[in-house]
Amino acid sequence: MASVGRHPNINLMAYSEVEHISGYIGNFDVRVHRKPRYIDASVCTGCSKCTEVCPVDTLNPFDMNLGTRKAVYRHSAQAVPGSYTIEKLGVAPCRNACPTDQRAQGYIALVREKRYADAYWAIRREHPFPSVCGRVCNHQCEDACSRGKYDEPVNIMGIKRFVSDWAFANRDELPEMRDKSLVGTPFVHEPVSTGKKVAIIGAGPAGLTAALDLVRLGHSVKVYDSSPIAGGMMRVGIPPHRMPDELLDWEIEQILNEGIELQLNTRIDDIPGLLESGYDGVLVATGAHRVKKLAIRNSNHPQNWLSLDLLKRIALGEEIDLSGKKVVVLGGGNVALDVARTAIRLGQPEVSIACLESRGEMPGFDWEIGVAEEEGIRLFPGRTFKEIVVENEHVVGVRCVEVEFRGFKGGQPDMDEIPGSDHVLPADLVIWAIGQGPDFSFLPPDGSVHIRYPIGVVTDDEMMTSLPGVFCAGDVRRGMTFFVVDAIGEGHHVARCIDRYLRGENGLKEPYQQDVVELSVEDIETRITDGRASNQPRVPISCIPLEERLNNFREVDLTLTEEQALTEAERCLGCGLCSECLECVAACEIGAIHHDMQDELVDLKVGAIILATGFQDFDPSVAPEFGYGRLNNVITAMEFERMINPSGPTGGEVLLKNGKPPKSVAILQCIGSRSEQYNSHCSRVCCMYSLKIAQLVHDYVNAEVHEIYRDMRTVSGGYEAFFNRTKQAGVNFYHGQVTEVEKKNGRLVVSWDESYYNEPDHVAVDMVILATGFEPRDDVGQVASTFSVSRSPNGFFLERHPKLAPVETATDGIYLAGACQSPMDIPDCVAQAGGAVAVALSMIDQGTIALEPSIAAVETLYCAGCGQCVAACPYLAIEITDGVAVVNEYSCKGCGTCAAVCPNKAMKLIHYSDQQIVAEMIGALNLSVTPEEVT
Amino acid sequence: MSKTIDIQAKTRQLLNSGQVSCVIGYEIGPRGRTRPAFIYQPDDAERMVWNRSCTHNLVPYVSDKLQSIEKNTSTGETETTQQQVAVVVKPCDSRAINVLTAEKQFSRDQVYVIGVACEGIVDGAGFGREDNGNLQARCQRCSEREPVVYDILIGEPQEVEAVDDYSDLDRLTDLTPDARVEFWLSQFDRCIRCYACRQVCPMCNCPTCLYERDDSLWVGMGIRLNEKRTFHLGRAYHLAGRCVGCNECERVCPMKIPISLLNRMLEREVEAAFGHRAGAAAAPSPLVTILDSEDGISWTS
Amino acid sequence: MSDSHGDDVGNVGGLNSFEPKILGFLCSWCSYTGADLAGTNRLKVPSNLRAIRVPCSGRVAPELIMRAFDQGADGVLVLGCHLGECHYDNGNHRTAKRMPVLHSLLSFVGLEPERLRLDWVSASEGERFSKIVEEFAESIRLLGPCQWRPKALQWEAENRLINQKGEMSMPQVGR
Amino acid sequence: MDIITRDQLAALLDNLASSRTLIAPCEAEDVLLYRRVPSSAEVAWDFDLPVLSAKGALFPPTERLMTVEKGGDAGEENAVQLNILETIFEDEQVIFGVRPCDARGFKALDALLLETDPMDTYYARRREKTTLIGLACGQMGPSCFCTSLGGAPDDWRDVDLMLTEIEDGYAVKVVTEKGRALLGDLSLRELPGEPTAPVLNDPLPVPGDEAWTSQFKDGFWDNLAERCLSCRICAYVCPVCRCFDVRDELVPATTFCYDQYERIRCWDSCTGVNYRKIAGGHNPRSEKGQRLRNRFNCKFYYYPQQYGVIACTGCGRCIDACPVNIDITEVMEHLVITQEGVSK
Ligand SMILES: Cc1cc2nc3c(=O)[nH]c(=O)nc-3n(C[C@H](O)[C@H](O)[C@H](O)COP(=O)(O)OP(=O)(O)OC[C@H]3O[C@@H](n4cnc5c(N)ncnc54)[C@H](O)[C@@H]3O)c2cc1C
Ligand SMILES: Cc1cc2nc3c(=O)[nH]c(=O)nc-3n(C[C@H](O)[C@H](O)[C@H](O)COP(=O)(O)OP(=O)(O)OC[C@H]3O[C@@H](n4cnc5c(N)ncnc54)[C@H](O)[C@@H]3O)c2cc1C
Ligand code: SF4
Ligand code: SF4
Ligand code: SF4
Ligand code: SF4
Ligand code: SF4
Ligand code: SF4
Repeated sequence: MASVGRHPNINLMAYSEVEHISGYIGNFDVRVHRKPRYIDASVCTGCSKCTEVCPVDTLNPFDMNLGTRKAVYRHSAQAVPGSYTIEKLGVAPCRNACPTDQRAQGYIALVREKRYADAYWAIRREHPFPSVCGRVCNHQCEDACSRGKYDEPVNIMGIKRFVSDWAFANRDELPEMRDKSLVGTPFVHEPVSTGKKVAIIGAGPAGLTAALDLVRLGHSVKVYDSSPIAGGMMRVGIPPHRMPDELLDWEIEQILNEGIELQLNTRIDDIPGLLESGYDGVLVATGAHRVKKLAIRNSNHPQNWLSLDLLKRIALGEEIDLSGKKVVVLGGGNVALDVARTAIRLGQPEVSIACLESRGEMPGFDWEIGVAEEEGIRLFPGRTFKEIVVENEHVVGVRCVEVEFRGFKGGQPDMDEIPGSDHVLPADLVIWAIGQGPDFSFLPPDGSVHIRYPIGVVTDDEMMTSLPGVFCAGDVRRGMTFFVVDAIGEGHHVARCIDRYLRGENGLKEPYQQDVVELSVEDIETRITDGRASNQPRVPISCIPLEERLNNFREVDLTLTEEQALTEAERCLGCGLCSECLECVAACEIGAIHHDMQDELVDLKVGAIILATGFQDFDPSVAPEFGYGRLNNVITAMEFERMINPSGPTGGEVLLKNGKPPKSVAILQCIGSRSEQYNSHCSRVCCMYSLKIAQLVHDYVNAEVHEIYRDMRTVSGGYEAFFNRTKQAGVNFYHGQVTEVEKKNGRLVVSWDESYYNEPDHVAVDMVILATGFEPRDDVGQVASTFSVSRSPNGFFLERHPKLAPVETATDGIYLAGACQSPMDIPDCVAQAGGAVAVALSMIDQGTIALEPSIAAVETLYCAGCGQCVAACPYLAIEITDGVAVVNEYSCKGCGTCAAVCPNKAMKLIHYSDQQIVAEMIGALNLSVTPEEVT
Repeated sequence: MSKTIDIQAKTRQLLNSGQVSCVIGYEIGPRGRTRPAFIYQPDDAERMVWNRSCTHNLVPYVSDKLQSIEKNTSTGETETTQQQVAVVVKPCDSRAINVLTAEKQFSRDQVYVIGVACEGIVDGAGFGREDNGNLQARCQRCSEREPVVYDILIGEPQEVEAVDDYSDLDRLTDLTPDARVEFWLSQFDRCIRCYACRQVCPMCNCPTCLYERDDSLWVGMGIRLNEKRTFHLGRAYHLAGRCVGCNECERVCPMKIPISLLNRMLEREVEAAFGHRAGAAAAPSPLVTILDSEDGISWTS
Repeated sequence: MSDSHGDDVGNVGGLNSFEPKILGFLCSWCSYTGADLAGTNRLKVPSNLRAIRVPCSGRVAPELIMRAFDQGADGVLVLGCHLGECHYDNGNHRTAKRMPVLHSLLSFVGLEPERLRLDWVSASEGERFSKIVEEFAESIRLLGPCQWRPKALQWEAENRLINQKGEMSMPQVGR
Repeated sequence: MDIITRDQLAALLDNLASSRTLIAPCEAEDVLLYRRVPSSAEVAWDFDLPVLSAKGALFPPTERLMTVEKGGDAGEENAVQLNILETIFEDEQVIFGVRPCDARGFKALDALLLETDPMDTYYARRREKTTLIGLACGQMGPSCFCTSLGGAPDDWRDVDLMLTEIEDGYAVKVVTEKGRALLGDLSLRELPGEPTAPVLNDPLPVPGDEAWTSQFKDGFWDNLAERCLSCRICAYVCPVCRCFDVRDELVPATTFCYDQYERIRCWDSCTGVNYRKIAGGHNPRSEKGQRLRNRFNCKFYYYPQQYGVIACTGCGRCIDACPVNIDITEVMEHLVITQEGVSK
């Protein structure tokens, strides 16, 4: 086999499928679909380093699923080519859903193996703020998680937080561990400088992500922020009881350490000036910091506060005491909840939330509304605000009217006020949290950066604004507050756009999107029963008790314990099979692994085609009488072959389920063959391989062997002698047809009938080996139609003539070799393959071929070129050329199907023309039948 | 009204930009009858109309037009560089586009399809007999108000609920075989073999119809009843899995022969057996392809 | 009753003496060979069957079958290789698909469904061949002569399309 | 003029039906046609214009001209002998309810089939054996334009007997002896005065010869024909279109007849795709425009040139039946207008 792989004239295309053929003998066009193996076979040395690091185990079909292998694997020890392959089913839904393209399945797989540092690097590859998104993310990954179809999605965010907290706790040791955060990305830690300079306005997630990507590409980046601390809304918006500062600060520090210059306390309001001062590009990532208010009476009174102002003051360390006050927060979203929960921590004032939406429709997260109520915040949903009531220059309340609210239409609320529901909510401090929008005042006054008021900055497909060289990303582009992940996703995207802008053709390309895996509920159940995922329920996040939250900003949610994280990780179904952790890429020293390989179509021109697609084993689980799948230690011959193989799953030992070698073995022949119920044909090979197995068991396992056979067919040279030798070696042969295999007293009892010579009709053994027969492969029908070959009644490919053309098919130029034609053993396969090659060569050598006499012909005058004949011809012998059908006389076999479907009878079959048949018909119908003629 | 304006605007734009050399649509003739129109000049676009009498299926004209454009270009008679025509289609007509592209009568990129969100066509359309204003029976049964293929959609398709109850067919299938023979003979009896039904059908595009050959192999040219029946059954069979139900054949028949019953019965049959709806996609008739495990054919004799 | 050409419109000899004219399209690889085998085995096959050999049942155009009824066949039998055993791989798939469609069309217009039958006979099934033909002939015999063509002639006559002289009249004049 | 009451007329028709073929307008499943009726009971009394003209009664859609049979005694050597049987029409027939436009159609056909050598014997025989009972139209239909071509809704010149519907029956005008013979000895009341004259449409201008020749190469024809389906309905409904095709066909197999052939002729039309196709497949008039141009030229120019009559009677049937609204009056108008423009 290895010599085949190395032969200069043999082009071995493994992992490929023929998709379509056309043409005819001597002139076939073959389209081959090469599946990506994700490893460059010409580079891979087969060192197996990748399998060592791969966290994904799966059953190994080559070992008849007796053992496991990794997602990156080599087909078998002798495989040609010897390269490894990665088995991917596609992109996992979690990764597909995440705006940052986070490979969640990957880090979860690594967590399962307790490789937390590896998991951390895997996260960092796409995500510079794991601690933030481990806490406050809207986790679109979980919404998409396949497991959600079965019970509840995997707590992906919880696992991420566990990993990021672990990394923070071990931050001092972390640098010792190999940093793999760049593996599989287009980035390098110390890149060659491009000499280009980029200014980034805004140190929020969008700005910092883009900054990091750009420095890693060799551009020099400076980030400006008007605020005294970096992090944008993550830092000054999201309050500390949800997002502790020290973690974020550590993450920002890591980012800045890669060589980004940061200038705080600098509000930029001259973008053209920035460009003139030598920047090649500018990124606007200024977020959405302008809080909206309604223009109602007294909304300008100083006791009207703004949500972000309060949050920012807290973030900057200001001490505020609201004790004894009545605070009403206006708005029902997440910001309102944050403000309310922040306010209540400032001296336990009376805090309430009032909003338009009804309780069930409030845009804030449901869980957080619950927590807010738990913390003592009162809700007044379903009302609109008419006036801030001021008495004696002090705010005393908010006048509201109850409404029936149906949502927003064109930016305006669509609602009906309920008459007579006018009332005043008492308040001495009102905090507005009805939405944020970007502040555009820093943009050039000449309007050269277009905005779509009141939404965001307008950008083109490449995220560039109307001012060349000025890009925009994050909340400011979208015009309102979104989520951190979205900002990070846009940060990555805009970095690629800027890179393309700066480097033209050489810039980064958008990543190739592979298909997403979709698992059905059944698939999920199989994975759980196969043990690839546990059946545990989802581990929830727990919180610190209520009393510990009073008047402080301690983080409320707790991180998962290691045990919990492991339990949760076990729940991951591993949708894509390969988890895309990219550990293999890091491990492969010669860089043979490319996870972005794509399917390829290769067109070949060939003169002859030999089909040698082989057979498949009869699956004995459909025959319950033999006990396979029902009883332990009933195995197939194939499984035995893997067990006895020194490189097999048991290292060459034949073992029972309990790990002990069997003392007695029964070999049952004709399983699934020569039967009315299963396959009627004789599989021809099983007699001989059963003898071989009998000898192996006898010689190497030292067990007692009983062979139950129906007829011993030893039809080739030396086989009878082999049979006699086996008999003499002491193997017991019983004639009969096995009726059942049952478990009795801990042993397997095999019974049969038809016994003669007064021999036994049952035997009790430790192990039963089923000599399963041959079947056509499952895809045989599809292959037959691709190559237009017929099939015999038992489903194998049919030769043109059993005696005179045994390796040819009805289609010239397509030949058969091996067990795809009928069951045969290796010597026969080899002989037949030689025959097929000889016929193919003699055809090629002759240079001419004989045609069928009766073939189809087109009367072009009548042909409409409708192509119905083309679709109908079993031999792909017709093509439409210049608007009429043209029959390829080399391929036409003269079946006449085309003549029958042709609506206009433009197609005729020579020697069976319509004229001839109609004349026959008329003649036949004119003969009268008299009763005497009837015999 | 506004559909008319949209169609006119599109026509003008297509002709102005030179994207197509001809737009096939509808106009109103001197007797107030709606009829097919062929527009070549942007200025003529104003002749175009859309109304509830646009019953004609214009798709059969497409291959004709493409051929003549090709002919003229190759003989150098005209200087048309554009090989495209545009055609206005209703949902039913649009399916004919799919059938014909699947049957290689033209390729999809040779036609610019102006799809119209149809609201149904009235009885008597095309002959100026729209007196009662009722929707045609086929339109009452039709729930497909958006063309299956188009390059531009004119109007907004309404959601309509319509169930095809096939009661017209059932009325016949409930009869005894003898009564059915009787019924059909009384219908075919009137046929004068003008072949209008065939000429108007977008799918009938054989250069010389099998049933009009000189050799009288398949049918004699005399108009005895059994031969007319043969022609009609043959025609219907040839359209099995291909007929899109535009009903043009029945409309044009001067002898009011209910041809559509045959088409509909085969349509129902083919849909039940093969889940195939002609022209729903550009796919060949299932009758010429191999059996699929999904196919629900049953042979009972 | 008969028209000018003397077509037998009714059942000339009475039910018992009626012997149907059956046209059989036999595919050359299976059914024709099966028929051959039936012959070699001296099995009885009713002589009502007039066999026409075609390379494949896929060759049997529906138009041919319609023409056969037109020309006065009492029954048409189409026999081919079993599905999956077609000598031409899948020529018979189309037969399997279109025969039911043709069948329902003809029945819709009033042909008794029993008069058209599609079945599969392999080269080794001589016995099956003889059984099918026997069965089919018997069922047609019970049905009586096919009225497909006579009915049309009769209709013309009764609906005064034909004048006293057997000439056709207005407007279907002629002949 | 005399009056025949509805009852008298019905009795007369029943009487005629018993001795000869009576053809009259009747409803065949909702379609109004001239057909052979067994009695007056099936006559559609209040009819306007049947879909097909009465042309078929004298010039049938298909007509067997002769039969050729293989004969001879099988025992004799070289016994094959051909028997040729010509089909000769022998019946007497009466057509009731012939509209003046259809009657004029027969007149126009006579010019070619009777009065031009060689005479068409099949037509001549039928013509001779046919009596026409005309029925005047009370008013012109929306598509009618007979008056523009020299006809009139009450034109009696081309029938044998002319009936005009009046309050209590029909006014009878005997035109020919054949017509008088039909009435036999029926005693009829005298009609005082004349029946009311029919309502007329405005006459249309008819293009002169000049217009046809000078506009022969006009692009108009191709544009007109673009929407033509080549369906031939126009010719088949027309009272004057008389193109035909002659074919020899095998008579379908029957029990007792073997090897019989017949020669038939059947309607054809210049608008049909294969009309001018000749052996080898060439078609000198392959374009729709050329074919449609022929249809109109034939009616207004070639036929009058050769036979002296316009081959259109203004019945308007083709206007009503054309599925794509190709309108002969629009064509006439176009030619006239263009011609005026040319001559001015
Ligand atoms: C109260 C609150 C709670 C939130 N909770 C969550 C949550 O739980 N989960 C979640 O995923 N998302 C949450 N978000 C949303 C999330 O924080 C934002 O979507 C995200 O931070 C937007 O990132 P950005 O980079 O576009 O802008 P920002 O994070 O807003 O950063 C913009 C930066 O630009 C600076 N800047 C502005 N103008 C200028 C100027 N002219 N010159 C210089 N610097 C300037 C600002 O100071 C700021 O630092 C929350 C937002 C708020 C307000
Ligand atoms: C348990 C057991 C023991 C046996 N022991 C012996 C023995 O000791 N001695 C002996 O002589 N014989 C033995 N045999 C028989 C032997 O295995 C077969 O004769 C032999 O493998 C047949 O070879 P083949 O090349 O025809 O097909 P296969 O070995 O089945 O090879 C077919 C190849 O085609 C590929 N293929 C299939 N479909 C496609 C497609 N559509 N596109 C591309 N590639 C495709 C498959 O992946 C496979 O690699 C044994 C059989 C069994 C079941
Ligand atoms: S990416 Fe990870 S899971 Fe996939 S093959 Fe490589 S090591 Fe295995
Ligand atoms: S089916 Fe007939 S008309 Fe259609 S392309 Fe084939 S030969 Fe031509
Ligand atoms: S006869 Fe027709 S359908 Fe059959 S192989 Fe030849 S071309 Fe194909
Ligand atoms: S259009 Fe009507 S009359 Fe003409 S051929 Fe068709 S069915 Fe017959
Ligand atoms: S058969 Fe009739 S309904 Fe069907 S597509 Fe043709 S014209 Fe339309
Ligand atoms: S003019 Fe009208 S009726 Fe005459 S052939 Fe053309 S489409 Fe048919």
